Amino acid sequence: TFCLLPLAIFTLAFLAIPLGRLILASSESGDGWGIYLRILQTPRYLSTLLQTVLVSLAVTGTALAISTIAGLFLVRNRFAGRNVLLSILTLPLAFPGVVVGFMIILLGGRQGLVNQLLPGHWVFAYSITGLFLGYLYFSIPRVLLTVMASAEKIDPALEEAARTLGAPPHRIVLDVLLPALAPALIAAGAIAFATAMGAFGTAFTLATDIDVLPMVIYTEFTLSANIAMASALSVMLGLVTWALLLIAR
Amino acid sequence: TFCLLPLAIFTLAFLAIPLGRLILASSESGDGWGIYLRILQTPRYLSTLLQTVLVSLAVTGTALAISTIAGLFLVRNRFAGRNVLLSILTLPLAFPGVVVGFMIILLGGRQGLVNQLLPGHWVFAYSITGLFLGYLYFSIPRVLLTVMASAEKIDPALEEAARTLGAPPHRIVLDVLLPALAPALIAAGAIAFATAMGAFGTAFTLATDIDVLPMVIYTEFTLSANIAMASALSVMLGLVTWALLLIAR
Amino acid sequence: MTLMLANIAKTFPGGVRALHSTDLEIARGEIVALLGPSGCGKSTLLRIVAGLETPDPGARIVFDGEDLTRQSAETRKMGMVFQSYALFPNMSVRGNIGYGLKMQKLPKPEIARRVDEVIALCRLEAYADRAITALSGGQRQRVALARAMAPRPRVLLLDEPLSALDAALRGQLRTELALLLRDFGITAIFVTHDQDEAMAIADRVAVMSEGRVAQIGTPEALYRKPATGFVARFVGNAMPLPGRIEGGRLHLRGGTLILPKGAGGQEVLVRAEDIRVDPDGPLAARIDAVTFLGTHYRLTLSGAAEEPLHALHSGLSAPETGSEVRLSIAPEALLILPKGETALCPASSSSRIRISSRPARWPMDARTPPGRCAARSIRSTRSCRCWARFNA
Amino acid sequence: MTLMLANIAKTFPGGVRALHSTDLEIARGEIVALLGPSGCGKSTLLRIVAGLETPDPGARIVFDGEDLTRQSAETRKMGMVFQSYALFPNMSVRGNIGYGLKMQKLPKPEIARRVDEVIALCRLEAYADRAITALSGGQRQRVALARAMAPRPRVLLLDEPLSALDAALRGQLRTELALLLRDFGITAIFVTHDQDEAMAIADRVAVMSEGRVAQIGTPEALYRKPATGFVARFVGNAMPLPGRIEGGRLHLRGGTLILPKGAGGQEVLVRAEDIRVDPDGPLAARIDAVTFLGTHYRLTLSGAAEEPLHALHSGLSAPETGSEVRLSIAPEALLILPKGETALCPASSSSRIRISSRPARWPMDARTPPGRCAARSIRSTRSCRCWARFNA
Repeated sequence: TFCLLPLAIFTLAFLAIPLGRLILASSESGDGWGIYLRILQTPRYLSTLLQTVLVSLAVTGTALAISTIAGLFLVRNRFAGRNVLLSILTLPLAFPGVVVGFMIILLGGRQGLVNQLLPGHWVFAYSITGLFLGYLYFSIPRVLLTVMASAEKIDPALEEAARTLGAPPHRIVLDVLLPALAPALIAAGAIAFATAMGAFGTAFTLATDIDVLPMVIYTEFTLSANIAMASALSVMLGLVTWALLLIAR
Repeated sequence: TFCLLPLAIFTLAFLAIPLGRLILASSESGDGWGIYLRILQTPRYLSTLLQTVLVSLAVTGTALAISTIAGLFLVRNRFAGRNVLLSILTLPLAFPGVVVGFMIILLGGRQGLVNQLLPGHWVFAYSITGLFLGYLYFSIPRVLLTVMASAEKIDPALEEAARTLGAPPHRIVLDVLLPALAPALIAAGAIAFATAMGAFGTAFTLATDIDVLPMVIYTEFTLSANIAMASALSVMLGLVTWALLLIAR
Repeated sequence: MTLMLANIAKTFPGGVRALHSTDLEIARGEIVALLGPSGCGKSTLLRIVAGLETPDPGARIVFDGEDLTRQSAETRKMGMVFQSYALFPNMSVRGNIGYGLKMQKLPKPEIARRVDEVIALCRLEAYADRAITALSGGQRQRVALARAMAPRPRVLLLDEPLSALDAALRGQLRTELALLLRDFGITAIFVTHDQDEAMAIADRVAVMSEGRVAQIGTPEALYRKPATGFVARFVGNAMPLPGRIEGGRLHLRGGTLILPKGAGGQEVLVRAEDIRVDPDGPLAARIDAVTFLGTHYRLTLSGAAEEPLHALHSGLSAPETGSEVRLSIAPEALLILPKGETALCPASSSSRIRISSRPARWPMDARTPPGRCAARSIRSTRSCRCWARFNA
Repeated sequence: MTLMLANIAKTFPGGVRALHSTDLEIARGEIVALLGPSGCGKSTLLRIVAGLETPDPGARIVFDGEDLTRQSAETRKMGMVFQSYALFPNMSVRGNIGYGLKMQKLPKPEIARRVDEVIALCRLEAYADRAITALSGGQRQRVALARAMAPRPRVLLLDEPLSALDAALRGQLRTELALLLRDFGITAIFVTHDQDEAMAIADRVAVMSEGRVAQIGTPEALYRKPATGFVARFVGNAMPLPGRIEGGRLHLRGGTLILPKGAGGQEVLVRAEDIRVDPDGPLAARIDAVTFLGTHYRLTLSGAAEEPLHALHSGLSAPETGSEVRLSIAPEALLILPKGETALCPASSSSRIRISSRPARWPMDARTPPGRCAARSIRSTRSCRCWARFNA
């Protein structure tokens, strides 16, 4: 209806053409489509892929756990300064990945706060731990806001019903609150996972000895000028993330 | 209640400490807090900030317009393959900024698709146009999904009421659909804007002659080792984004 | 006669027949209720009149000689009040009521004048500049009515206008809506599943079932001379008395009733108000529950028929719960009717076909209501005149 | 006597007094309704009994001699049915019903056996393994009741148990719920704003207004001997007749009525069923609207008093709309009562203080209902025995 159809087609083309070009580009090396087989046979690529997925899963899980606890606390308790606190919590949303990486270095780098306070072996910024903390910092506010929005919609009568039926607090959390939050947790977790899978700025800023997939793609493309391999790895990254997003949905 | 309080405090500390460190770090140059004044007096920083905000606003506006039209079309029309199409639309969500920048180069670079088909002056990947297209590609699926979720919740009776009162289609869009979509558009726009403000991967991949703020921060930090200025610029970027997010809310 | 609907049917994609061919004539100023259970096609019929659904080919919708069948909802000038009210949340009360006038591109002062008139008629003066979200359910209902009335529609269509309200408010607003529609003097069709609402507001009621009009007539005609068992069940809550019919007698579990006439292949029903506790009555029953209703008691009786029966009992005290009583029913109070189509009655499939193939005839009650102004009260006459001026 | 509530009051943070000091005694197996408009404190009282709100200091809640005042909701063993039903959407019907038994850490076979028993009593066999989202409103209501009953609570508390259902279903489920509660033989308190619901289900009704119990008694006692104008208005819809009282006469706009007794400082009310159309009546009125109700007509009358009056008129036809009639009201049908507290009556603030300062006395109807099993029907007796075994 209206004149939406041509515009919709244009939009779809805009989204589809770069994707098609990317997939085609991955076949333009000597290996042809066999390049995907080569990725699966190259331990370096495989271990990078695995490491990226593992860090992303760890970030997602930790962010969900922390945000659920903090979110439930903030929804259930009214106190002075609560609104100010909530506004501050959204601040990390405004910082890009580069700045987050930069913050991690300020905290856990060689001249970082932690290493100054506790001199010794407290340099974690350039390792997988730094990456994990950076991604976590990035994810928590997003997940927290989603959890809070969902927690506010839970019918308080559900919890009261469980109480009159004799349920102790930990059973209320397990039987009432977590199931009610589940859709929000899954949605927020999927977004956190996809963000962690593709986070480049943080990794690049911290990068010394971390191999995550976006970094490898960048290296293949810019330094090795291996366009076909960069394309194939991009398609792999996209497919893995997309599959996990679809499963979550 | 429960034992949420200590965990909530821990979470808040986790979010607050890096931020505090960043703000402190910005004052640790010879200028002290005067560094913020210096940013405002340095034309290069100011024009970069302005350019970042302008590109982000342009991306947000374009993404909202395109997504609203495509979203309304997809909500209002059921056709064969609609669900497949919707799944494909979520694919760009799975690609990180680096890959998106890479796609733009494949399309609009010196050896890109467009320059091959239409040889001549069709190299746009390394300019502000390429950055704009890359950010747009990144934003559209997110905005589209939000718009569609919101459009599906509009009471169809609202539109029918306007029709029985004699409203022609363009008045229905103006008086009924856009006001009903407004909250979703504002929320999605704010997210798109914040993402565009901080997108580093795309800019870094395309980067030849583009100055956007995350790039400048990276340069100051890594190449010039000017930690105070990088911190101050980070705080500026965060504050500008956060202020616009708060206004939208 | 102002609105004539002929051969209106609706088959949805996929072959579901929501509405079988239906004809209906509505006189100027008449208020007609479409009454039926959900899924009976009443809303579909209303939406076809509004132009929001397309009827199957062959339909005709004529208003005062003008064929509206091909006109779109935008140009058809039907006022509609939606079940959810569908008020525009981004406009004030005044903005909502004036929207139809704005679409007619009337000059601003003219819009303001006419909005003020409708606001006064609907007693919304105190809320005129409020946001829609600041209104109660009953106020929203009045705003929805005012919005539909402001552009002076040909016919007012109301889709379950009171069902979004809670029970306490609904009873009160029922009377208010009835008086307001009469004050407007508008021709109106409204859809409801609530017999009390239909009775309280409509001049004529069309009882619908499974996509067909089962009977149309005044509330009195439907109550006193129901055409089918379905109508009797739906209007006045008649209870079926299923039993063996033999030689002018109906054999029930609790005893035998004498029938006033033959009842072969038909069903026998009775209303709660026609069952009496009578020591010499022919039926034995046990009292399961007694509910005090103020002027009388409602008794829930078991043992007389297969299903529990209700009886209304007047007097200052009722028989004890658990006691055994005898009941009588006057033969002329028994309703002997063809088995009507109803989802409640699984055994009626064969009779349903028979009934379905019988051509529907209406109006069974041929009384054409006189012009509203002539027949209504002095108060209505005044309002009606005022409305006539308002329409001039 | 099983449940004794003494000196229950509730002041919310901020100083709003939701409930003034209230006492209530409820006998074993008795069903008591708390009836009142929204905001009258009835839900607060129910939630205090459940342990979900803390009463002001000085309150006592005693069940069979055991003081429950300090016990938490988890240990108080009160069954509660919530207005929204609050069924756990992540569990099946069986999971919901068995939840309370699981919390008591009963062995699995025991839980299964007792869940089956309650499912059978509530006739939920067909839905036992369904998801909650696959149930209709009426089925959810039964599941909520079964879930509350399964752990064999001391008292069953119901918060507006039928208000989430639509009108058609509500009437039907009202009777069903009444029979089910009697079958259970449980002591129950339920909150409602619907007088019909209170009348149909409760043994005794406590009419509440502005945080106080205005009157408590059987439905008949409330209807026939209301203590205040508020009670008369709320139970049986009495209409006030505001006019000048002079020497045993009430002067209204449409004429003068003779009062049966002095009425200084009190208000005079009448019910619709007590107003008769009578050519020799003392009041003149005009008929604004006529609604056919089946056994009688409801007339809306103006001109007799300030506000329109309703009258019930029996007979096969009603006076024409718009005609002038005369009305009579039997002197003994006039209710002469202290002005009750009510939000509808802005002039009552002085009398409100007077009433408020009068100590509430109850039960005004001292009849203690006999044990449920003795008094109920044979059907109930059977179920009651079954329930007794079930409780053993």
